[in-house]
Amino acid sequence: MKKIERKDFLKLGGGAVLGGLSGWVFSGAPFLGFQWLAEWTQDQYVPVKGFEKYAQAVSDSCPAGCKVSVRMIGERAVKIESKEGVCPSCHNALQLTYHPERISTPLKRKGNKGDGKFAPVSWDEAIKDISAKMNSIIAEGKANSIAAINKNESLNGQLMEKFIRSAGSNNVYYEPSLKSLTSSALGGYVNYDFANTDYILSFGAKLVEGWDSSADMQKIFTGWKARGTKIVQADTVCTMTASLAAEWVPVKPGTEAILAFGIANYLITGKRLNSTGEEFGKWSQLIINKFPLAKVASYTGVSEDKIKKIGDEFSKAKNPVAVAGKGACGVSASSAEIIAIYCLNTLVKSRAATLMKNSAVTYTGEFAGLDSFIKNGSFSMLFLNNADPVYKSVFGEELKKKMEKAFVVSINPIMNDSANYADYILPSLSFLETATPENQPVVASFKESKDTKEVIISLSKAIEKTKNTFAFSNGIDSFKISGKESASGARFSFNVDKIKNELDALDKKFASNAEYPLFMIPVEAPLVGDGDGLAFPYVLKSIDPTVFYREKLLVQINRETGKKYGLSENESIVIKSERGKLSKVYVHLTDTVAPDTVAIPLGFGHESYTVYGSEKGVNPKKIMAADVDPLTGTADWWSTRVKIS
Amino acid sequence: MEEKKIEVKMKRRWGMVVDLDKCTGCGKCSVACNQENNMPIFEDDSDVPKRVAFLELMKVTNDRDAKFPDVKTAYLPKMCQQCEGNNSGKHKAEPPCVSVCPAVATDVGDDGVVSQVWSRCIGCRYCQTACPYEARAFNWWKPEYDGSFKKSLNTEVSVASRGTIVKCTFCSHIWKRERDKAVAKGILDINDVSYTPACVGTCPTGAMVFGDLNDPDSEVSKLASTDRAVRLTNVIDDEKNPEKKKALLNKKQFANPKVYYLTSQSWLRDMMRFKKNS
Amino acid sequence: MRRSLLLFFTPFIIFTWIFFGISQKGCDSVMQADAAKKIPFSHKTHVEKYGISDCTTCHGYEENGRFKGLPTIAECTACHARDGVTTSDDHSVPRKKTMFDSYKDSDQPWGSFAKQPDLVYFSHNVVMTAKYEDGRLKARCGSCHGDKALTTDTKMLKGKMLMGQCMDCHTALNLSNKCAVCHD
Amino acid sequence: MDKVKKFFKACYDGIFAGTSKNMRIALYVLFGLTALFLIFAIQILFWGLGYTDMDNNFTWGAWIIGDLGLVGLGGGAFTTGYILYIFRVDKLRPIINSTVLIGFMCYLFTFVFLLFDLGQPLRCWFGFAYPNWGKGVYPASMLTEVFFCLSFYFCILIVELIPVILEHKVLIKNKYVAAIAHYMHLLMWTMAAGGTFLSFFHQGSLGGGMWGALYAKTVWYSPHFFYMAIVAAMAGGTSFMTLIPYIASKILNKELVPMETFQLLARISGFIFIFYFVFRIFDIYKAVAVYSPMGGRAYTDMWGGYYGLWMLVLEIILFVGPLVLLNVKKYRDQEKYMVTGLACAVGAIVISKLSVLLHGFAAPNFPWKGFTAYGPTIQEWSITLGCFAVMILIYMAFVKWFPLFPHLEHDEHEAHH
Repeated sequence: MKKIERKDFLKLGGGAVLGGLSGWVFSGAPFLGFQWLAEWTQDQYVPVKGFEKYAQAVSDSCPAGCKVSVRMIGERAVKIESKEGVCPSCHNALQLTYHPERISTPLKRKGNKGDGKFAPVSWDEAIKDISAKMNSIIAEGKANSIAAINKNESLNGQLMEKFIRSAGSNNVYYEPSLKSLTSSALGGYVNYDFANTDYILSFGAKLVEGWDSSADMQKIFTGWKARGTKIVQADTVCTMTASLAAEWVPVKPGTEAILAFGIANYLITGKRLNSTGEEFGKWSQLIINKFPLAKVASYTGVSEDKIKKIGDEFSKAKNPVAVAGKGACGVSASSAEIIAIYCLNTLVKSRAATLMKNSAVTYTGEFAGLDSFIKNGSFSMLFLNNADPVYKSVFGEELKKKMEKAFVVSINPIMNDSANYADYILPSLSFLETATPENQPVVASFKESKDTKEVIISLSKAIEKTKNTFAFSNGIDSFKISGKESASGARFSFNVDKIKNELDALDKKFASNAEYPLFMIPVEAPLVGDGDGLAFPYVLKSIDPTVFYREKLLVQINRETGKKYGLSENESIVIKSERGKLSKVYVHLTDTVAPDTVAIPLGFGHESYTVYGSEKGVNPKKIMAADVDPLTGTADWWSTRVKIS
Repeated sequence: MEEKKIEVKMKRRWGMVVDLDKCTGCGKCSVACNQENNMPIFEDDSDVPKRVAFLELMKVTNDRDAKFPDVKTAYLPKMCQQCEGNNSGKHKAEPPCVSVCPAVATDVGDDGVVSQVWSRCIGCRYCQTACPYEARAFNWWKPEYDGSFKKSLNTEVSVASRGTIVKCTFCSHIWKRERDKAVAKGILDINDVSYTPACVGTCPTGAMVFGDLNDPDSEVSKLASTDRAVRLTNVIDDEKNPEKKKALLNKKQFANPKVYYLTSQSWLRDMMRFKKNS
Repeated sequence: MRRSLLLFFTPFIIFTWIFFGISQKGCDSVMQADAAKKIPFSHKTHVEKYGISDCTTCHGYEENGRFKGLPTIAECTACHARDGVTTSDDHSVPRKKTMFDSYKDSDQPWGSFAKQPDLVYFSHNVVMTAKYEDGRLKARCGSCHGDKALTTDTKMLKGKMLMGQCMDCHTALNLSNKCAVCHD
Repeated sequence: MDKVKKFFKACYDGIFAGTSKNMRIALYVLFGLTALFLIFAIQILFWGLGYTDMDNNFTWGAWIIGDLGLVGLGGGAFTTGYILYIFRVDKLRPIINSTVLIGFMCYLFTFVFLLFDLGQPLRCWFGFAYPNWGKGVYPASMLTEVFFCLSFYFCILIVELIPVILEHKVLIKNKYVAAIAHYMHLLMWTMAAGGTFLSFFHQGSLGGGMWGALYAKTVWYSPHFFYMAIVAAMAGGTSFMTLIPYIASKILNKELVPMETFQLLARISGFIFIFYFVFRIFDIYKAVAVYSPMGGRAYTDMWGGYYGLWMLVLEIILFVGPLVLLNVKKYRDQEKYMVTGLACAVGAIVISKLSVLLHGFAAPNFPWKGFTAYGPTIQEWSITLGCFAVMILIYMAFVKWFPLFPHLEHDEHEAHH
């Protein structure tokens, strides 16, 4: 046996180290370790598993009442599927239901209005406080100073209307929509029989981009494609509807009404057609004198021959219809325009347009519409039923000031610009959480939030005067009193005396103006609409880079115009109108927009519409024209004279 | 005992047709895709080039070629075009992205769908470089789902980790789901299973059609062989002379996607090529 | 020279073996090859003594074809009724087990071996119904899970479920080995 | 504590003692960049690539440009080694150590850049574990080839570098070390041969094949790109290998390498540049006349945008340097012309790599989209420049402490006698 030397220890140690290393390597541990490290450093979320089932739901918060099938994994809803077609807000219902910023309990204002500071309170306390305030107002005999603003004419809105009216107030308003505007202007909203028309003359109505009931319109559009219905679209921007239409009549910004005057003019003088509407004689006189074809051609940029050609085609078609209400989700409120276009239908005796009414919905209150109420009305108490007039009305700033002095209750599932000025915020549900006569709720109600219907009913029960308004205490039973649609029966009137000034104003508006040489008109991005979609991240994911890119809101300007003003792509500009200025908007030069037009996307620039919707872009409503239309009671903000710098 | 032979070899070749004449650009396909495939949710997704989304709703206008008012607009839903390439001389048919992957994280399924396995992906982005349709998305940031948004996640699509590539797979997990259902019903033939991807299932105008391109009677094959069909930037389709076409295909691979766009509008056909034709 | 080799290789082999073992153990725990069992359950007695030879009795399928995996207490108490007899001479009568009392019906007090990662879509249904042309099944439960019927403990018999294992079978059975067959 | 202080003091003195003011400033800047590199490296590795300006369209940026440049220019190592060891051009012996060191660093930092470019650096070994082999021995993915050839060649460079370290005046006193160094020197030709063999593949694949193989991207597609990149590496690399020691000798104000060695390598570079130029012209012709029309695009269309055609023009102008100044003996013999020629040669290669990348990514993939631009963020700049700073520091350290220039040692040796 040799003595063990230092060298031998080295050998032993070397063997041990190398052996350990090779054992470690061959066990696969280092590779697994890397894998594990890769996974551990990522800390990935694994969705909770569960068994799959499908549940059915019917929307009670949109006027169309969308029917959807919901794919469930355990108790979680993971996908909204529908063969029927759904409206964008129902399609986003999952993102609303699981929105991380859902309001979980009733909230009471803590700081000043607009600070966004709220403290959670119990339902009992909230209802007690609100009803005490309302009772005292009614007791003082000021019931009419209680007002309500509804988002739409869904069942929730109808219940609110019934509640407020029975409290003795006449001040119930709806956010302006195609139905409310046409209803105020014509005496009933128009029901278009699109399935049987062969010629559609649309005055800027973005028929396939969210106009009216978007889910239905998509279906109707496929029908048109199949039948070869001719669509003629008068529009300023090359929108999808204009592009899909058989013919696009490019008009100068905001002059769709003028074009309708011109066509009416031609039909009356050239074709000897008559309308049955009241005051037709007076109206036709006015139109013929004020808007001769040559003037119409110069205002609209459509040649006289073209106007005549459209008039000929329109009157010769088997079942033509003229469609008013330019815009998609946000609709132009000019009653002169709505009347002029409806006039065309009456001139050719169109069978495809009938006036309708809803038995449970009255669109006019003490004032003709929401904007005139905000501008001229006063209120000591205001209910907001999922509505966001601070954001959507051009009088948002004025409304804020009035809300600061009044007691405001807002019922909505997530925060919005208006709720930020409320004294109480009552959390409501998404339609997946509410029960309907046909279906159980798909998912359980979020924390303490409650169905709007039940909130309104329990409020009404707490108030002396309205104790007996509703004979039931359950949300489901309220479906019984849901309004029915029927022909309005009202005789169509031109209301010439009321809109005479508007006609003059139109005349003036499109005459050249050196100070504000450009027109600003709105465009709407898919899914964003006029702003409701922006709180939902998957909507943000779908926005085209030519609309909103790297936190910049882009306005579309014609290349020629851009050259004239020396603008380059992505350049920052300031848009000024008589009402104010918008900065932080950027230029996108494209030929899809008429010259001398600034096409600005609607729906951006919320102040407090969750982290996803807030502080993105600017809200053009702030500087848009604010001349309130006498019939619709809504500001005609569609086209605004602006200048850029 | 004679038992019916059960087919286990996939005979399908999934393809899609998007009728742009019918597409109104409503964006439902995009939302449905995002929801189905657990797309990450960020506070601000307006940094479009870094956005992780499988389906991009692209706004196409012809103001490259035309002036107002001769312009047109269309929305073009662009997902992975599931290219198949072509046998060109010595090269076997392969999509541009598959052969370049250094870690075999992506391959072409038997049904022709290009898959992507994020757990194998090392994040080198070579496939993104190779893709002519910008169809692959890289998780530049860690995918996040704020708070209760986690509750709306689909269990069938795993949440990828940061620094990996993800892509549209024609919702092939739905095929697996449908296969499960079919097997539970006793239908064992793999070729009896058909499915609808999320985007197609939600299209309200029926502009998107999905089906088997190998089956000459399917709606997709019929639509894809009409004159209206055009494939995005795939120039080989423009070569009408069969001799020349064959020679070209022998010389070089072309992407040859399995997504066809239908349009009767010549401007849109023009805009799908880099050179103005007319 | 021989001495040198001996000096080097003895520790080399020993340490290779030790480290291989330790690392392997570590890998197993990382891959969750062990699973804790809160309720004792013997596959052996259930299968041999009581003749429950159909695995799907407890490990069944959903309507849509998804595998249920581990049974819930509800499935145990379906036989071992909560209000049943505690003792009986008749072997065919399942007795009441007091250990179920502290559990709800929806509990699953067993950990799962061989849990597939999130990005694997594994369908038991498809694999278990695959047949050869002569009608024999291509796979049985034991093909992957080992012969569970004879085990009483929590140990896995066939080791970890690595992707290679799946791929080997697919290759042997001439099935497709494309990524998207299992991954999404 | 005191010991730590002392250690740092010793380090500081070891580095800064006896340096001029300019050198000290330069060192401060280099160390500063290194520190920035470390800081931002942590950010990128821990929180991901979101902090870069790369995106789904501009998938690669500064680092891959660094990669291409480094590998292309580092290609001078195998060329020089091959000429020295296989052709036995012994005049190149004085420069070979420096060449090997530069090659080694170029490849080392190529790996560093590649690692940063990976979204999942912890999975970098997947490239070896799950390689994408096609039929036979030829890999389907150019990146697989890059992974393997690059790492094998890197090993060869390490072997080639070992003698330089072993010949350190302290180490070489050990007889075993001396013997190893000696025999390694004798066998170095095998390494040179193997290195050249491997270099052909990865130079071709990383520098050109990776881009040329992308058949759906008309901007890049050209099957011969692979071969052109090899010629480019040989042409530009030799110039780079000449330029660096030249600059070092100017800074140190010593003749590190005899002038005739410089001139010889410059001549080689100029000679290869003729081939490269012809190849490049052929490449442009093919792109304009064949590949662009095949992909349905016009070559001139693809060269618009923010980077423009001027890059191509600049490259052609830079070509004049090596073609004229390095090939005509009259100019080559004058130091200033030779250096200008070398700089132009390096510039031409760098610009060609830049234009390949910036253009390829900037060109729109859809006809309705415009060109995109890329502006590296602070993180990208820091890591890129930091790597270059570390390279310079390593080179300086070798110049100072190791026998990088045997010629110099020889001279000093003689001077002692």
